Amino acid sequence: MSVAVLARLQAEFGAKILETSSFRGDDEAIVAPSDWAAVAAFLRADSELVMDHFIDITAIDYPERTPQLPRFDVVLLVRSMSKNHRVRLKTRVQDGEELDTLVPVWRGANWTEREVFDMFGIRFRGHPDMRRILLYEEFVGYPLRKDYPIDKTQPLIEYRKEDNLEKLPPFGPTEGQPWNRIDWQARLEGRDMQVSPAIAVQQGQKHALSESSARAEGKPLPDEIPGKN
Amino acid sequence: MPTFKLNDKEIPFEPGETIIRAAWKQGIEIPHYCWHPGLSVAANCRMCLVEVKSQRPMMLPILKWDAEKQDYVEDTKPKLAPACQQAAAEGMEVSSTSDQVKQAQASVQEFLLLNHPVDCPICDQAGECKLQDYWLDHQKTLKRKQTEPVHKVKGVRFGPTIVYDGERCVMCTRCIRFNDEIVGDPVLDMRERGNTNEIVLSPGRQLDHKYSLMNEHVCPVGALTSRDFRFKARVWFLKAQTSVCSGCATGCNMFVDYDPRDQHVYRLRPRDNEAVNKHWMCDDGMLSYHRYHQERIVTGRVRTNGHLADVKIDVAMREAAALLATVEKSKIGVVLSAQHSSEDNFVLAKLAREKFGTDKLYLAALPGWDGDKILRHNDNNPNRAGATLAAGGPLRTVKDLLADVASGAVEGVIALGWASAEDAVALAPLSRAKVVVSLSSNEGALPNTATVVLPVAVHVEMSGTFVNAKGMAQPFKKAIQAPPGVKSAWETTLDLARAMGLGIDFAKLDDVRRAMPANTPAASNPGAPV
Amino acid sequence: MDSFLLLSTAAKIGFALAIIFSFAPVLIWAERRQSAMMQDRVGPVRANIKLFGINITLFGLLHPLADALKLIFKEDFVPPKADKFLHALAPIISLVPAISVFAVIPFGDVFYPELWNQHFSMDLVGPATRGTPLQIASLNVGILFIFGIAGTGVVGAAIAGYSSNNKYSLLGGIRAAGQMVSYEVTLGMSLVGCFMVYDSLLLEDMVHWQMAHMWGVMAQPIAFFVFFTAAIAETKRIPFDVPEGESEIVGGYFTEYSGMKFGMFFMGEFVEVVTSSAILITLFFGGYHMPFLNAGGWDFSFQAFGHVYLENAQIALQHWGVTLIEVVTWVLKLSLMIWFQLMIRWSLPRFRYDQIMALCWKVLLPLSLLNILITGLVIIWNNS
Amino acid sequence: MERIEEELEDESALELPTEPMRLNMGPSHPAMHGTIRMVLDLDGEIIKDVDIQPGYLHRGFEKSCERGTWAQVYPYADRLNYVSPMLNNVGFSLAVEKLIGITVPERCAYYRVILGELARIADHLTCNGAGAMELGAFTPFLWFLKVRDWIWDILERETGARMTHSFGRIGGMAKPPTETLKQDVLDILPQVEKVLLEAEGMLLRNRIFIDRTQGIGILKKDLAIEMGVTGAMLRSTGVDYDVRKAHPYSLYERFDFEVPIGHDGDNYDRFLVRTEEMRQSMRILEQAVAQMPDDGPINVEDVRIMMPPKDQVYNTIEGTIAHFKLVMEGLKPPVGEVYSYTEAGNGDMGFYIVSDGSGTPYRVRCRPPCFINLAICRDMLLDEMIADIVPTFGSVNMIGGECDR
Amino acid sequence: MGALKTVMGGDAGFATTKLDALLNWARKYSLFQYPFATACCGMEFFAVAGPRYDVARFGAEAPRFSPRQSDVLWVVGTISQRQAPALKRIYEQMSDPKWVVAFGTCASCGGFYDNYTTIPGADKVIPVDIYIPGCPPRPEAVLDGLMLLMEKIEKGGNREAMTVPPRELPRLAQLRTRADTTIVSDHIGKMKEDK
Amino acid sequence: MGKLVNKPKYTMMERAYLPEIARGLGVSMRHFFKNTFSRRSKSEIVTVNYPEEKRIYPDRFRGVHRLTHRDDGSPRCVACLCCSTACPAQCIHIEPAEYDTSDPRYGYERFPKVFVIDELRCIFCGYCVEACPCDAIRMDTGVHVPPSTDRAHFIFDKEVLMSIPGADGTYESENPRHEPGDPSHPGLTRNHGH
Repeated sequence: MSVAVLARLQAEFGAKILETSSFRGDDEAIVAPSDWAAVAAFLRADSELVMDHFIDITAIDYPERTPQLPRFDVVLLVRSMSKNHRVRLKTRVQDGEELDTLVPVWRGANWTEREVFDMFGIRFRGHPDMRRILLYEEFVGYPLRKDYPIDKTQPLIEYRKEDNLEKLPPFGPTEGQPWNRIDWQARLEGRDMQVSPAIAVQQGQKHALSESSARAEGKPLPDEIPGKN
Repeated sequence: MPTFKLNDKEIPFEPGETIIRAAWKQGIEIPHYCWHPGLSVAANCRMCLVEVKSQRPMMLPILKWDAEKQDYVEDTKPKLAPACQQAAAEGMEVSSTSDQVKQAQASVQEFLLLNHPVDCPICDQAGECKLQDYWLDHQKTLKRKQTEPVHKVKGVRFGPTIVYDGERCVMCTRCIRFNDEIVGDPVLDMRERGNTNEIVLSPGRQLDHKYSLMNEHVCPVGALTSRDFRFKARVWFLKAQTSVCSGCATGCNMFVDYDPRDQHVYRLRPRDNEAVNKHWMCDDGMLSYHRYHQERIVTGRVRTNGHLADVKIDVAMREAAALLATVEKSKIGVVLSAQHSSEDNFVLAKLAREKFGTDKLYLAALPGWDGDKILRHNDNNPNRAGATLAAGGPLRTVKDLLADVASGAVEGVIALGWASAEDAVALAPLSRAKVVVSLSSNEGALPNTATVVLPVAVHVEMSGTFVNAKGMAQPFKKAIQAPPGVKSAWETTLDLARAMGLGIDFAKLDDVRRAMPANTPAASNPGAPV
Repeated sequence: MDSFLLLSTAAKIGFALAIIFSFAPVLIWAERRQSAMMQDRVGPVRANIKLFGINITLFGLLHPLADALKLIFKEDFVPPKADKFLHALAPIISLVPAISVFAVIPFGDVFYPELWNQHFSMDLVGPATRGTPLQIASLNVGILFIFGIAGTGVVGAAIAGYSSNNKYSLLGGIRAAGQMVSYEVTLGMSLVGCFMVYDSLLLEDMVHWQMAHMWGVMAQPIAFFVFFTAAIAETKRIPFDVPEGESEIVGGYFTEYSGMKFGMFFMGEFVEVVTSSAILITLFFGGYHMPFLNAGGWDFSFQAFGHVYLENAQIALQHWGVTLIEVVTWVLKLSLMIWFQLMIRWSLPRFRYDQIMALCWKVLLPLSLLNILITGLVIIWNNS
Repeated sequence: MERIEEELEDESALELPTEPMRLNMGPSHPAMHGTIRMVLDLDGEIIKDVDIQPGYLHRGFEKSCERGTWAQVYPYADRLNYVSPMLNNVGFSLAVEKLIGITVPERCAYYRVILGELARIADHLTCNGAGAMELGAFTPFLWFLKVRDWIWDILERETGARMTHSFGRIGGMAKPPTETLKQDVLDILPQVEKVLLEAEGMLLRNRIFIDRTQGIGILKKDLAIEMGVTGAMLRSTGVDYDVRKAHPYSLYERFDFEVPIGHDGDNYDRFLVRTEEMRQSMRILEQAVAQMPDDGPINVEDVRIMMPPKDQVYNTIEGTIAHFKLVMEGLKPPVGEVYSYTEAGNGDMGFYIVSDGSGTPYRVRCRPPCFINLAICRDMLLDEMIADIVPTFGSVNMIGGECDR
Repeated sequence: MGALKTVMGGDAGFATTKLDALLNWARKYSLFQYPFATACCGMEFFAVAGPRYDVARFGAEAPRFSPRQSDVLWVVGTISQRQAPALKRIYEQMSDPKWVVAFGTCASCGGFYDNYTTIPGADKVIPVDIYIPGCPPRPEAVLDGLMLLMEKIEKGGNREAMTVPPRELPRLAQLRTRADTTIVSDHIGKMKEDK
Repeated sequence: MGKLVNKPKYTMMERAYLPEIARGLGVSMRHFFKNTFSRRSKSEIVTVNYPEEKRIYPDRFRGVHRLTHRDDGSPRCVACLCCSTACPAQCIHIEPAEYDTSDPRYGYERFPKVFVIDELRCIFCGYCVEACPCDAIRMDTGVHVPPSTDRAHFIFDKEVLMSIPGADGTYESENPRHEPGDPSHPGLTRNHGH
């Protein structure tokens, strides 16, 4: 804990470190995708940081923040074995944008980057083996994207055709729908609204339905419309 | 515009506005029970107390518990003002989150819950109850009071639609003010004081005017509940969709509350729109959702041997096309509907004019009801204006159609909708036509006289536009799925045209809207965000 | 051929088959129950037949019966691309030799039916007295017959692995062939020392030598260990079960077998345990020999330090009694040996294939050669 | 012991050139735990190349978490590393508590330690036992199962389920400890020790076992660190890293225990490290039982986080409201994201959770230790023999639920 | 069996009936199992095989990892879409007569893994004879399931559904717990003598 | 620094196979003899001869669900749907309904017209019990759900759920509320209409 990781990074890269934060003691730095590999290599190589212990690479999907910000956060977690400190490095990439692979820096990034590709569809430039890892090759789409419906299955083999294999009554085929508290497809189309104001607010529908929304809708039309009664 | 500061945020206001209203306009909610934007100010719940910071605040002497000394010590605190009554002033600094205010909010909330029964499991308000929300936001503690709460009346039937529970009531008097001020029917009042305070009916009266269901919606807690909605669904399961009421030509804005699991609409609620309905709706409008699920036509029907038999939709479609083909195209009369959206009517009218080459267009509409000055329009058809507009010319009545049929000028009829001013007896002459194809969502006189019935979706099952009596085009969105196989009327019309070998190509609703006359308002006014 | 020979041989064959075919299921039961006991559990006990209102479970002995019945009527599946003929042949090849080995194992001394209720002594055996050795066939190549026949068992496994058209089977078959061929050599070499000591290839002579001198395990301890190890390896049981290697290559050479063919492999394995145990006790534990028992009855006198102790402690037994005791002794020894083999099977992890081969060629074979050398030296020493 | 092939090295020129055989192992193969497929390129029995394909148990953990409340993650978390579910429970609890910024009362922390360490013992018992079983030594495995059942009995008495407890709660535990807990734990420890000794007697110095495990599946220290390997696998290479020591959580700094580390990073070391870890867990358990206070609160007393006591729910409106708020909407942590990590059965199990301030998790990423440990398996298997897959793969302790999620 | 039946005198023949009964008895007590263990339930499957519950008592301990030799396919754990072809293949490889037991919630109906990657129940792919509820089921429930399967086998008929009305099941469970059975405590319990 | 594990040196004893094998055999033989020849109480056999022998499930064991009763035998449940909200497996289906107009609870309480649990889908996490504000649903029956041959058998309806007693043999619950005539429930004793 001798070195303040973020300070060291800022000293080295200056403005290339776009943001830093230390929420609940987790040091985090955000860089641009173009600096991603360089900063990562520095983390590993620097004699004060020595982030030699690879922890994880993952991603987060924020479909709603586009186009102000790129859609995905890609997150790298590393740790130093000798110094016993950790850092979280983040970058933001657009859908379809490729990111430099970190496999040359930490070989452990191999599978986790494959998983990010599998789940989010973010490709890594220079990765030795960019295949799906958890899902099968025939799978279309990227399930951890918010707009992939959770229950959309893509069976590899046909199901048997017999009675009583579906959910039995009174459980309908859509059972589980309300528990799917946020219907992301609907939300991205702007139509997922909860009746309960409190729950609406918790789903990010700020004041959408409470009585305090006094937005006028529809406006009187000019009188000269033909055929008007 | 002058501004004041609320929690360090600049809030513009119009002179004379209260703090709470100015904040509300900005989308900032100061906790309140008794204040309602559409009602007068009562300032009796004390939930909206805020601290108005001024140079010389009025300090009130209080006794404060000192934990160290284990005794009460004298102290002072600034006097708080109710935000619902305090007019905003230029440069005023207001805090609704200071310690003093927080304490006040917690205390008020605790007082309001002192005698509240343990009813959440059986209360329909649970999930949208202000007591619950404000408890979480402002009180956050368990009960300190150990004694038995005061008991009051429960489950009192106030009228055909509303039940009152005295124990849950927080005496905000919103309901009293609503009936007084908006409806002008002072049917409710309050009696007694303090613990025994309760809402009562005027002697000899019932809460039976045409806006009684609104009482449920103005009640911030579960004291007034609707008998119609009661015990049917839990609100946290329900999703809402913005829509427009189909009850009358006013076109009240509303929410459709439906359960996505069973695709069932459970209630309709008013949606704020200052230009149309402000915050209100009438009972008939709110209950009109029953029509979405009752007396629905979900199969095709074909008349055989004098009575209508259920068949598959595509069978009925083919039958309709075949029958219509036997009729000379120019002798087909097309009945538009004032109950259906502009898009439905437009596509049908387009079919008639362009493909049949007929101008025999008629309009079926309900005969009207008892309107009033508040919301209810005399015309109980939501889209008479829109249908006329979509037809692109004046429309004749169903009576004219009957005459045309009698004269032989019309041999085939395509009729949209179930609603018509005429009853079954009056429509009987229609059967003289060779073929009557009815596109209808519900049972009614029109489909009953038809040769072929094709089911169509009701308006919450599709997106569309209503044009109200004021000429405002108001779009509404699809809330629930139509029954399997059933499509909206304009899609069904397209299918019918296709079955007859006539092509009208619209792939989606936007195509239809674009094709509608440029001055047809729907296309130019897609629904504003809610 | 005279009827006596026919009759007695038939009886002996019957006995041997009875031993094999009762031992094999019992062995399956024993293995399951014994392993259960080692593992702090109960094991199969619940199969029952209701007879006259009484539930008969026989401590779970009915379970192997159920297994056999079930396997007979289970679908016999032949993989579509398999070599049908070889596929069917393999289980037979692996079961039959294992059984036929039993032909040369003596389970008792010579029995004279005419003298069955007399106190036996050699004097009574006149020229007319017909005796029959309690051994199906007394071949003059004896032990070599065992090697020759038992060796064909390998072919079964190899054929099974080859004909199944399955990579796992193939691996198993190759492993089986390699392992068994290697251990066959060790098996033979380890016994050379025994031949030198026993001075015969006849199994009954070996038993007699042990009766006269001492048990082979004392005369040839190294040979015993090597032979014992090799025998386990021959039966393809843990720690030498790589041809099956359940956790590695699924089922090995019999992966693709089902029904009774699989049952034959299954059975063959247990029969092999019985036969290998029989050979073991014959070679190293005096066969049917019971200490202090001779043809005339019990004789507890023994000689040590030039004195004869317990000179008068003799109990005369009739000929049938002696024979019976011998046969029972043999069966008991057999059971014990099997039990011991099972203990080993449930206590040890398994070798790796190359380790097995290394063990064979680098440890056991040199050891058996060494044994021959030592034995030779000792014999020369004794003779000189 | 060297392999035969090595002796033949000089003569290899004499051999005919052969194509490597391609062999598919799994997903339903006895040694593959049902969920891994290995595509092997074999030269004889030597593995020339191997493609390890996980994903046959991908159950959509992360997606499923995004549709319920925070509390509804627990059943899913249970089924990550299903050999030691309690450790996942604790790990997830700590993550959300870190996000909210609360710490649980001391008694609860001890309770978590006790249940967690019991789960760790059960985990290692299963792993070592299964490893032995796959080598053919069935008996020790069943002894381990016997003891594991007793441990599960304790867990069941405490939590109500044998293995999928769903017992952790954000800000505490679902129920307070039972009265018999301490005695139960003290009773079980000698039994565990006894079985460990017995199994060690059967296996540890047995040459067959040594031959099968020593020098097989060697993992190099530097490579292990670079690959992100954690847990017993990392420690077997001689790296002294245990989250409980390096970043103590949940009062682990109060216990006196040692981190066992291995010599060479082979299968034998991993077996030993796990055995020794069980002993250390027992030490921790003894101390925890001695230190744990007998009364005091278990849960944080914040009704926005923990469900109020049932009598409050039944009898007071405030309790009922709190209850309803938690049921209808769930707990609402502040907006933010944290990474919290604990030492689970297989190593550094981290939960990277993102909250948008609502009652539904925005993203729950589980850093699966054995997924990352498995990635290195290829390096450990190359040039070994088919039979070595079994102990090597067994000692990686791949748990499908956690690896594939 | 068809051929045998004709030989022995038709479906109702005495010999056939007796032979069938005998065969069913044998099959019942000789269930070689193929554990298709994928997930959490596998741990509980171990426990069933373990000393405490010892499925061997029913003669069903022998796990055959070759489907050809097994009689019962235990589907133990979640079946993902990716795994399903393997499951189906294994089922097809098994030789008749064969039975399938769905072990636990996931194998029976998918449970709460109701998402893009799992199959809602093994019976979507292969026919299932016995469903054992529980997540994972207790060993007692598994043994109940095994006994149910044995009962089914004994009654004959490969795929014939047994009709136990659901409302009798809890009663059945009650009886099984409370009537003429001994209540035992485990080893640790014996030492403590508390339960 | 961590504790280096004690890795045995490869000595002659190990090299020779036999001594250590013998030791291993000794351990298993001890088990064998102890279990085979000593009395049941002394042996280490832990097998429970299910179904003839049974273990009592612990108090906290989460078994098959049950619905508790009121004094008059009606379900305690008021169909507030908390349990189905909290259920991660969505295995509870409830259709609330109003009491008959002649019932004293009419207009005040609801009851579950349909209360169905799919026990096959249930994962026995106990969240429904925790979420119940009325102590109406419990899992303290001490019985596991029995297996069956058909998925339809696991659809437990209200009658089935109400027929299962708790482990103590009663149907009661601890919840004091909502009993007509109870002091905390005076609303119904007042003169009122619905």
